[in-house]
Amino acid sequence: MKLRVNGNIIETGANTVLELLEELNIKPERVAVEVNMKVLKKTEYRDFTLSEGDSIEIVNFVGGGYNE
Amino acid sequence: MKLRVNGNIIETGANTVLELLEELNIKPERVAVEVNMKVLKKTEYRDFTLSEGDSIEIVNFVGGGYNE
Amino acid sequence: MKLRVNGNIIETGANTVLELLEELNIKPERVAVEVNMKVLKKTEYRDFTLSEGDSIEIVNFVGGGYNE
Amino acid sequence: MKLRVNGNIIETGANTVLELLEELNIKPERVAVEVNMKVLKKTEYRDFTLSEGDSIEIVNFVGGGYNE
Amino acid sequence: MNDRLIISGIEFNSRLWVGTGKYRDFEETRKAIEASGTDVVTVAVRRVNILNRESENLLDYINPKKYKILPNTAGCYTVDDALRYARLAREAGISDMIKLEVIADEKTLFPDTEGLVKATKILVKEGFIVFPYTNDDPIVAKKLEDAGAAAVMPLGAPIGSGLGIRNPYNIKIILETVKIPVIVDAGVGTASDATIAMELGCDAVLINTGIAGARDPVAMAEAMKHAVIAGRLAFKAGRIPKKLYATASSPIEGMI
Amino acid sequence: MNDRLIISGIEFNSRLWVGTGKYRDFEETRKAIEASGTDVVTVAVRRVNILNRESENLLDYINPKKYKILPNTAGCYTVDDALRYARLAREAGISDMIKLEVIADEKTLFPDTEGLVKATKILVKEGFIVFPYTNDDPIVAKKLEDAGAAAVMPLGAPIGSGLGIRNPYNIKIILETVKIPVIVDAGVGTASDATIAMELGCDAVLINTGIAGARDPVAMAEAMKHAVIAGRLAFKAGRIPKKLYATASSPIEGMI
Amino acid sequence: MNDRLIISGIEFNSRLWVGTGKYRDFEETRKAIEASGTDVVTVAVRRVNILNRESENLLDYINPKKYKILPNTAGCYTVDDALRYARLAREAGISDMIKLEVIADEKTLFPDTEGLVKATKILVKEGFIVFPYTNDDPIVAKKLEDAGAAAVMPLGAPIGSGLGIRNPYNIKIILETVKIPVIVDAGVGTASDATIAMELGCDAVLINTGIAGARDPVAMAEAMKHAVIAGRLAFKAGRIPKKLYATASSPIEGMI
Amino acid sequence: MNDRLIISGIEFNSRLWVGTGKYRDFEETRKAIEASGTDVVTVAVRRVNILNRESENLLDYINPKKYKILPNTAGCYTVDDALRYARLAREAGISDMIKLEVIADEKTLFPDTEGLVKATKILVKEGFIVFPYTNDDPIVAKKLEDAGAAAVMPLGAPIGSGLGIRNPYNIKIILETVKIPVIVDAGVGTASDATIAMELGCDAVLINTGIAGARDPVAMAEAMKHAVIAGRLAFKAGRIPKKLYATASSPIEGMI
Repeated sequence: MKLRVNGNIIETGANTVLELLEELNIKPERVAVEVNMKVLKKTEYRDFTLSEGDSIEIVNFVGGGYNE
Repeated sequence: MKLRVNGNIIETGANTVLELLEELNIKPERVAVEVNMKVLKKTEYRDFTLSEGDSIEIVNFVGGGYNE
Repeated sequence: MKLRVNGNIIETGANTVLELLEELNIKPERVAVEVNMKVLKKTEYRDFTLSEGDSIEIVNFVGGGYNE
Repeated sequence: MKLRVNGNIIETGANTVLELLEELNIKPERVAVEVNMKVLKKTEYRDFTLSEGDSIEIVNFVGGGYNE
Repeated sequence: MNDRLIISGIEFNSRLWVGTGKYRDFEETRKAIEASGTDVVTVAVRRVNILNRESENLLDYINPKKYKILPNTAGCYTVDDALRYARLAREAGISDMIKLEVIADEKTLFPDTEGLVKATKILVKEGFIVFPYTNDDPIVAKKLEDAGAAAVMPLGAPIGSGLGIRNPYNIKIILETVKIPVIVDAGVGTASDATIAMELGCDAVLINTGIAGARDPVAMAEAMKHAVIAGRLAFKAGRIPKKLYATASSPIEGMI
Repeated sequence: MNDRLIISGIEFNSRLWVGTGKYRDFEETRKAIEASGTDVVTVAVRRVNILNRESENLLDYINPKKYKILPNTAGCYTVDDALRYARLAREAGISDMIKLEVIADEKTLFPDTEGLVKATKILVKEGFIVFPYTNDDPIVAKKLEDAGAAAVMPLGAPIGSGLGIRNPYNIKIILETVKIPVIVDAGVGTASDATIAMELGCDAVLINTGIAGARDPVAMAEAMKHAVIAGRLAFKAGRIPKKLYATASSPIEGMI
Repeated sequence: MNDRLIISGIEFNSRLWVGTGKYRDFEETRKAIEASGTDVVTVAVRRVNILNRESENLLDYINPKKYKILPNTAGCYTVDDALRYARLAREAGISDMIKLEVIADEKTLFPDTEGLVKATKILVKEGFIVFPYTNDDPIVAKKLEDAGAAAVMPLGAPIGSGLGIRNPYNIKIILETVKIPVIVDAGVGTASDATIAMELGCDAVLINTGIAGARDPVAMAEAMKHAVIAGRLAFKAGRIPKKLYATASSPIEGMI
Repeated sequence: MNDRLIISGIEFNSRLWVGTGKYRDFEETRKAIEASGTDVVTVAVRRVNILNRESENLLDYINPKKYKILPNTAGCYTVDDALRYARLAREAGISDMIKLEVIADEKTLFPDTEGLVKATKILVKEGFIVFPYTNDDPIVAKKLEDAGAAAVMPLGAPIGSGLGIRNPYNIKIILETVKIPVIVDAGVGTASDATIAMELGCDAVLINTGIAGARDPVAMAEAMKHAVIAGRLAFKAGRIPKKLYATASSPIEGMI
């Protein structure tokens, strides 16, 4: 299935957000996930199923403030 | 006829704004008139007829700015 | 013998500066002594003999700076 | 006769300060003259006779202040 | 050098604009305004006293043929009030110019910039030439320009405070940010404050309390006239750089 | 209001005094001085160029009948040099006035105040009217007054620095301390600096680099003329008190 | 003296808050934060790099158990963007605290105060503890308080400018106007700037560029730690009045 | 970082030096000095009260083994008086250090710099380690260095005025001019003043009234301790340049 993740089109076998994070080797605790502009609660990762063409944003904290 | 002019209830024989101004001995050029919250053009003074209980504001320029 | 000490005329039996300090119950370590406008070294206290009418200043450190 | 004028050695036929100024084409009114470190009054120019080797300074006003 | 100030096609002879509040009487007002050399006078809009018609009127002293009368919406704390007074002012007067004030707080008399932008948009659509009294935030200045304001009138300091230009840096950024004229309004307490405002590059200065509240208002009005001319000339003349001392190789930064 | 400045019986029409250094040419000097409206011009004393007599002279441009010529002892680093130049200046000129400079350091051009007091005493005895260029130390100002100086000329900031009045507090204390006129000399970089000096209560301001070094010296000279008038008028008019905001009950202290 | 800062029931050990931007590397970030003695660290929210998972993460260096992580909405130019980033930040983190930034202009990074108030209202309704980065307008500060902000974070000067508290008067008025804590954000360039902010009575100071951009960020972080403590203690100790000189009878006004 | 201050071979642990005047009592003096973290305490020399020997002595509270006692010649208005008190101080104490004051005027307590240089020369010849209290004139500072002073102690502002560093430019020039340590003496009114003095690059700060006159002297003493550390660290850390805003290409000049 094809997904847009952080602006990149990727091919994945993951069916849920949690599986996607595991496939991408990302620890769920430290990130936030948005699917099609909707921010998910961490508790939703396990059950939230992905569909062909979903647009997903995975963000975390980085050093910075203002516009750097 | 009774009118509210600048917050005062007055008894007047004037039928139009222009007559009212004359009765009050006010030069039309230097004032602005509001009848029931509607600002009149100077050209309307002659024909704008007043009715019992109308609320009229007659203002002019004074020294001042801000809140003095 | 009469001496002027710090502006006061006093009658004393002391013959030397050291005796005077003892008589006045002043610890030599913490003061400086001037006899007739001449500042003495601590080592001179024992042998410096006083004469009738000598003018003596005994000073010590106090809190202060500038003109307080 | 040789004179030092403003740092330059010059050969002159002038016998007095006034003659020197005329020879140098300098208006007396606008300058001050010092001969061997002595400042002259304008009234002295006519009679003050110069001698071989005299050191003379002739100054006037220029634009400036401070050290320019 | 012809250095006239032109705003929305109107030509102004003076870069010093003056208010008419807080004077002892009309005669002092007249003398001070005359001494200031201004041709722009701000006035407030208030009810005619219909009970006592004897009282003289300001315009008996300030000839509208000689001075441009700039009505303000002083004392208006809401957008609606400001709009109402602006419309009345236009009918009472002869021009479309309005000094727009939407006051947020009666203690400091700071503007409500959000309401100010709203009111500006509306009045511009109605054909007014709007001079909004604003804070020194360059972002608000830009919004007012986009809303169609004829000029921006940032405060140098709180009205009547006499603190001068508290934040010249913001005024400088406003001058970089907007293309419309910048007129410092409020805060000028003495002549040098006005000079500094003009040296920053401002187009004009509006002063009321600084003149009317002085011990000798007429003398201070004349002082302000010269102060504004001095600041404008200095701005155009191009000042020498600041150095720690003349022989220092490089200009200094703002050390303190 | 008649507000003439009178020093040692000499009456001055202008409270702005100007220097003649650093101009591009004599013509620019002439124009700037004219634009400044001054009647006091400072000049230096230098050797006549006897090898090339063609060169024009400053006084061909600055008419001594129109301007009071105030010679200075610029470039003198010792008391003896200062005395020598002062005496030459008197013979070259027509008056007993001398702007006395005893420079201590060529980097900052700060005065040697100890030497300055010495030289002042001597020249006063010789009948000079002495205008000493000094630092902003009120104690030195008092010593110069006691030495017989006609006025004191404290620096606002280092010569040519353009930093303005760096320490208005000291200038204020000098004004409290001496009875003779106080003329700020050096440091004025732009019009508002001159206005501030006058608002403090100074009697006059002397400017050279601030005008001559400007991009447009003639325009800056005119700016300075207005700046000094503005400051003087504001000082006499009595400014409004500074407050955090108009309705604040009490004037504020110098918060920052 | 127990002088803890408590906001919305959260207790803070330090009145110095620090940002994490502009450091050379994570190790320098860690050392500087440690030297600052802070317990509040601001962070930005950005996309995970899914192509290269090797890269280390800031939180490997800043232990969330040791420091309160305050996410910001840096780089958001609209209300919607700010809301989106705030919601993501809450899910990525563990707290409801958000440093709200709605930037109006990328040149000056000044806030869009109108959008800021809007976003604050919405986020407060959603249960966020909102720390809005605002200008120094007391009116806006009041609106933010009314909108439910936990504190206001006025700028001392433009972000990264290092100009310090440009307008202490406005900060003082903000302190008079709102009951919620006032935390100066942006503008602090050196230690004395932070001390001055605290002496005014501010509750805390947030610094990023002033530390990260210093030649020696770790030393400057330690300097800021002492500066904030010094300013807070001085504020509570009650300074002596300013006088022209000690024996002057009355305190002076803000002469310049 | 080892950043000890060493003057004439004497090592000082603290860059904050404190006076002992104006405290309510000895106990408050002791507590404040302890809170300040200083190891240098200035004291005056006065007559012993021979009529009432009960009265306690300052040194019962300030242990000379723990603190370096720096006697001053406070209250001396002539060179002779200053020499007399300096010589008495040396005999009363245990060191050759003397804080030399030659006061010119009891209203402002400004120094008589001419007398100060004279007295310094004489005392240096007699083996004293001289710390002269001077004005902020770089020329005088240089003369004191040439006279053999161990350090120079320029005033930031008049004694007890609390005006801070009125002329940081002069202090900066003094730092450029002399090689001996520069210790700001007098004028510090609150913590930020001390921080600014140290940020300029001064080697230490001496404070008396600023601490003793505070509402809570002990808290202010602690504030000053942190303030001096903060300023010193900031000076060594190298602050960011000042810009009108972060993205501005070039640092700004001292705009106002």
